[in-house]
Amino acid sequence: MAAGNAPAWPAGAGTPRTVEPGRAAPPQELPEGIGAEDLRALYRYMLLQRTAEERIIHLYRQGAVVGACFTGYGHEAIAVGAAYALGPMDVAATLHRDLGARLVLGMPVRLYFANFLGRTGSPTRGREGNLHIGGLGPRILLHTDFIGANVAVAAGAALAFAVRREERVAMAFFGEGALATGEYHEGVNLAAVQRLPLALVCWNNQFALSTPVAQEICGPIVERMAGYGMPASAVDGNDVLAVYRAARTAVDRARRGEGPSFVECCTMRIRGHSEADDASYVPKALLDEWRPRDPVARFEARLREFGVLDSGEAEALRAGVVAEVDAAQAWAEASPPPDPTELERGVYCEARPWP
Amino acid sequence: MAAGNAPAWPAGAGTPRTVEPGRAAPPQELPEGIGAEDLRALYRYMLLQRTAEERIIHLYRQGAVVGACFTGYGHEAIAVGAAYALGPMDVAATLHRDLGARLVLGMPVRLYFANFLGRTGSPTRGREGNLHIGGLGPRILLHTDFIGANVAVAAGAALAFAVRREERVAMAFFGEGALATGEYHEGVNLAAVQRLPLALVCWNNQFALSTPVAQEICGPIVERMAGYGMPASAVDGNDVLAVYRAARTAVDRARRGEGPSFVECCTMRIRGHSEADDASYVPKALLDEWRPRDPVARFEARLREFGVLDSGEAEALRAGVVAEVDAAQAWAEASPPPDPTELERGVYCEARPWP
Amino acid sequence: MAVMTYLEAIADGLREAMRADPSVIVLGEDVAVYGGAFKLTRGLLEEFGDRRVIDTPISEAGIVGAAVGAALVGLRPVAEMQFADFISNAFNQLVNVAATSAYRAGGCVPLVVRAPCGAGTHGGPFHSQSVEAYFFHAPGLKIVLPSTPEDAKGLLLSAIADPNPVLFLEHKALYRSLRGPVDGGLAFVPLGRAAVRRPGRDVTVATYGMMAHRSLEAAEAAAREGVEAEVIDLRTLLPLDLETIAESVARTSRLLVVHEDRLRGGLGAEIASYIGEHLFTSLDAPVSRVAAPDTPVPYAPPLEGAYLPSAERIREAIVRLARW
Amino acid sequence: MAVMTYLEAIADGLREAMRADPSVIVLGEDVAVYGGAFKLTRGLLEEFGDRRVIDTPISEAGIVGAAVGAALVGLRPVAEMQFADFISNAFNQLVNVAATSAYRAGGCVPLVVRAPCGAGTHGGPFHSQSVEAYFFHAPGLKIVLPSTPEDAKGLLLSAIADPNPVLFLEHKALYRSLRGPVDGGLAFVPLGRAAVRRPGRDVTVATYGMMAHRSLEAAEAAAREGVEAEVIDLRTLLPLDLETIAESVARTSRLLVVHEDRLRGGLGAEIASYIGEHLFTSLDAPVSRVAAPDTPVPYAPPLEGAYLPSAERIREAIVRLARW
Ligand SMILES: Cc1ncc(C[n+]2csc(CCOP(=O)(O)OP(=O)(O)O)c2C)c(N)n1
Ligand SMILES: Cc1ncc(C[n+]2csc(CCOP(=O)(O)OP(=O)(O)O)c2C)c(N)n1
Ligand SMILES: [Mg+2]
Ligand SMILES: [Mg+2]
Repeated sequence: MAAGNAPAWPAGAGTPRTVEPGRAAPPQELPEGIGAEDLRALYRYMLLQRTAEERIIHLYRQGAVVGACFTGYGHEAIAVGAAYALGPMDVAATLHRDLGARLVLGMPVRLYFANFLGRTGSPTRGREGNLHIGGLGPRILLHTDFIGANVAVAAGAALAFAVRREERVAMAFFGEGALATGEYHEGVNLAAVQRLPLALVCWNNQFALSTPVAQEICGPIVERMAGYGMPASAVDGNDVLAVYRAARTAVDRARRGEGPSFVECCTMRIRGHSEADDASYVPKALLDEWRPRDPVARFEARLREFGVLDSGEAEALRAGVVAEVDAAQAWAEASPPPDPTELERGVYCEARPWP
Repeated sequence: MAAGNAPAWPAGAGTPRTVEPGRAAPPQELPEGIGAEDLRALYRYMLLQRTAEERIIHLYRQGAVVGACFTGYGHEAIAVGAAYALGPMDVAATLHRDLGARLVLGMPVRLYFANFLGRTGSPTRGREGNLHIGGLGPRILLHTDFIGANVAVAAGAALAFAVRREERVAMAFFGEGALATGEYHEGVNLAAVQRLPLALVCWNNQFALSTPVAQEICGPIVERMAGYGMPASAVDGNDVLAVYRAARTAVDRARRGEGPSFVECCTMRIRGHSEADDASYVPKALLDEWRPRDPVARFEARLREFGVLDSGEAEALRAGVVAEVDAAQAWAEASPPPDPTELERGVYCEARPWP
Repeated sequence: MAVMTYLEAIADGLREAMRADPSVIVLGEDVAVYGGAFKLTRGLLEEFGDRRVIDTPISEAGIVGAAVGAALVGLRPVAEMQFADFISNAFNQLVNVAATSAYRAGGCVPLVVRAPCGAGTHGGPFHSQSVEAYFFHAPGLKIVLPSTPEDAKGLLLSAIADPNPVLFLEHKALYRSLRGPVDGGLAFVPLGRAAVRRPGRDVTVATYGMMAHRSLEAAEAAAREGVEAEVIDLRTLLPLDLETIAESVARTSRLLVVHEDRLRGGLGAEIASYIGEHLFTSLDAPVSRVAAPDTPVPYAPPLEGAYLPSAERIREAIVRLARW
Repeated sequence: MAVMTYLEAIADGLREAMRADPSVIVLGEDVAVYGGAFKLTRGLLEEFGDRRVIDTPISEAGIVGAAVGAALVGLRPVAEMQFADFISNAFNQLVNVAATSAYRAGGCVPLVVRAPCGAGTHGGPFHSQSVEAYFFHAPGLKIVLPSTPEDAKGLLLSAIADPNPVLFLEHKALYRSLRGPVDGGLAFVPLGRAAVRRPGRDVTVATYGMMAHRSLEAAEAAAREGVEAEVIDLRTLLPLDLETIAESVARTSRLLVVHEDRLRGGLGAEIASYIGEHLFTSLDAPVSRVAAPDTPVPYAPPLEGAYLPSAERIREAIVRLARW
């Protein structure tokens, strides 16, 4: 008796995780179960997020994207690494900097462009913009802009899994700014007392718009979260493998029925809050410190070091990503804008399961 | 340019705190600055709360009090001890089990009866019932029933003191159930990051209605609160001096501009949630454990031990309290019920400070 | 057909839905062990276990938010507010997150928020409110407020089966004071259809909830003066059955809207405007409203009594309209 | 008299109030260092310091709750919501805690919540809402939505000086697009009084906010067809100046209410019902409403454009009423 939220596309991306025969075994330090193919997949998702978002910035500057324009530039390791830790039946509640997570969960990148461009090809059919793509297939929960609200919703999905005794996990993505909100608090507290299978993934990018983290929360985030009675750890949010490892621990724990945990992924917002923000309030020293740690470039360098990506492969992969983005953009641009006659349709759902 | 919230009665009660000459010095273990007169005052407030609330229960059973009936039976040491730590310019945001705090802050007990009985003599003129007495004079902030809401309001009063650089403190009273609420969280977090002069006084009576504390919050409350980046301590909530000492530390700290702190006062709700609740869900062992620790009887015994209250004095004090309650009840009963013509008056405030 | 109180009928509907569909769960403050502040959910924990009947911390936004999440992955949660007043803390989750989901994303959020509303039990400003008007403006939400045990059960079943978020208001003063016949089993009453409780040729009275009873009383009194009022119980407030009202007014040419909720911005305003616009030429008298004054609900009995629209006030308005 | 944008005029009012009264403070997300999401509070931190211009965490309920507490002990806080949409999270503090304080306890809560509202900037469902109807039903609250720079400044001053909680809505699409003359100093414009923007004998148009401009445009177009519409800008939505509307309708015998907010349960319903009841015999045509459809505000320009009532739709309605 499903609620009628049918998958919008076939699931499946991001699932195979075997180590590849015939290649040099990856170094010891790799997370368990992560092989060369995974490493390349992780990298490809990160590069795809980066490339797609750069393209959107371009379209925004051209005036093709109207309204606000948010990206997860510099947050790719968090979005991709954490989502990669999910199993095929798990779900995520996403927000404004985690395109990579949606890609890992199987969202075709063309939907990203269609939504930003307000086209009918988007699952919102132009009713929402930006990355506010709601109800994306069976694995990505309804998006809402209200900071903190999605955590309570994710807790509810986790509750449903517990009710039905399914070994599924819900993951919630959010910035550190969410920790101040009442809805976050109520959702997290409920998950803690009910020991719900919830993995909380926080990107701490040190600012909520212009407000530095010290004015959002007093003291270390992991201590705040430990106060909810759950494991809380902090990792380098620009290191996709570190994020994956911590998220995987949280996901495994949740799946074992041991309740929620929290992963703080430390990073820095390199661009403005939105593309309309020049971020002049950010101390230059902070940017200088973080810019060289770019998660995409860094991971590419590591892959070369590991020997899982040579120049030719990197080139081919990059070309593939650009081609995918080109195609996605073209597809979205070809998708018609919504017709005004659609305006009043679909305010209510129609299906009803019983007699 | 005051907001027009004029004092409803002359302040003053609960202020003199000198040690009395000509009496045996009280034992070493007394909190600093607390002398025999204070000890008797504390006891008297506790006894007054107990006696007034017993009377209200009686009126409720007779049908003279309609609607719901809440008391702070067994919570007297918390209400009185914490409020006694406040200075004459400090304010408190109160809730449903802290009549004693209002008495310490100068509220005449007749208003308590007038409010429960819905009479015009109450500051709410019968618009509110129970202990929902709002805006009681300059030191007791607006009451609201919404659990958690009063903590955000108290944080705002503390903010005002900080803005005006006044050495004043706001104290918020609430049950442990409030800790789960979003409004509590947002208020406390704001106070923490802004280092506001706020003393948080929690009565942990182990249940929120029927819900045991372990289903409200995961893990120790003091750890939860430490996560907000503030000092948090737990004390015996049935020991008025222990409560006073901890609250005093919190108040002094706030007054020094060092920010908020949290005091957990551990107790047990001995009666039902309201007088309509038989509390059959409470394990008998818990009640057996806590009943002998009655804060009023225990403090009376201690005062006798200290030699600050002999049988004759105790008798006289008790008689005085009963006479005060009798008079308060009689006053309230003589106060007319509101006339229906008042119904639509006073929805808006009228005063305006400027040209 | 058994005779039940309004409260028993709602409990019966809840139980039947839970028996019929394992995806129906109940969550809220003190709903499990205690059986709810009004003891409406008593027995559900014993029958359905603690996976399906869940005590939560005091966190209305968390409760409704969790209901949204659970609904998105296939459950049909029924959340309880201890008092309707407290839903103000879940306003965002209900109005913005849940109700707009279908429109924004085609996502169904089949959830019910049950909330005891209404005055008359000396609950004071925060345990007596009528909250329907705050939610009536929200696209994508449904709102129900039954006035009889039969409707209470049948509309709750429909609300639970509905794929949209439904705010199910229960008048707490009817819980134990009203009894009536109730069908067994899955006795659905459809959402969105008003019921004509009393036929009449002279004046149409559109009302709901507790005021359906007062309006019937008033109609009887008016009848003794020779005025026959047709009393329509709206039952579902959103979507609103304006057709049934319009059809009646087309015959009577006179409309009185009666609600317990405050006048300004209440549902009566929408009904009066709609009829005033669409039946302009049929009206023989101004569309009138009887409602509570624009104040909070006061506690003291003399004030609370004056606050609530009385049968006498309604009778007067009916007769005035008829004689206009 | 300087010429200012709507945004500059509001900023000017805020600055004047802060200069006049040290008890006026500003708090909200990113209002200090950043100068507010729309840069409206830019410069206040520099002039008044960080005790009076306060950046808060993301916590709308905490912000409004803190404003209530600060107001209770004598400050006059002006809280900013980054977008009016987010006030849904502070619904309880504003409607229940702040607004009922006078009635419950005789306690004054002089606070202002400023909130940028309205569509037309492609903000999508949660950055475009009109929220006035949700609050219009609340006793004890005042609501303002200015349509000109002069009113924006003067009404803000009055709102800050008012002893009651005031929801001060600012139409974000007017912030930088509209310029007009503004008096210097404490140039109060009184709350609760509507302004007749254009006299006319044939039809009364009651409107506010962005729609005041579209209605004026429509009235000009209608005038070219020989229909003279009187356009009333309500300015203060609560308390509502029904007298000015009634006085006009008594002359024109025809009323059109226009708002950007959704139709169902919008302010138009209250206005139409009131006039329909009290001027029944004066009306020569049904009171009509032009408003947005009962949907969330969609993002894509073709949908958002269709969502917003156009001058053309308003003109049509004016002419239809005049010729009825
Ligand atoms: C409830 C709510 N209040 C305010 C906003 C406006 N807003 C959008 S993003 C943002 C900052 C978020 O900061 P953070 O959570 O740290 O995420 P970041 O943008 O830094 O990635 C704010 C205040 C909102 N979306 N929701
Ligand atoms: C926001 C809100 N939700 C629900 C209630 C109903 N309610 C009143 S008291 C109470 C329990 C409070 O528990 P706690 O804070 O521990 O205080 P206690 O009654 O145990 O002293 C509840 C749920 C309320 N008043 N406010
Ligand atoms: Mg951030
Ligand atoms: Mg408790």
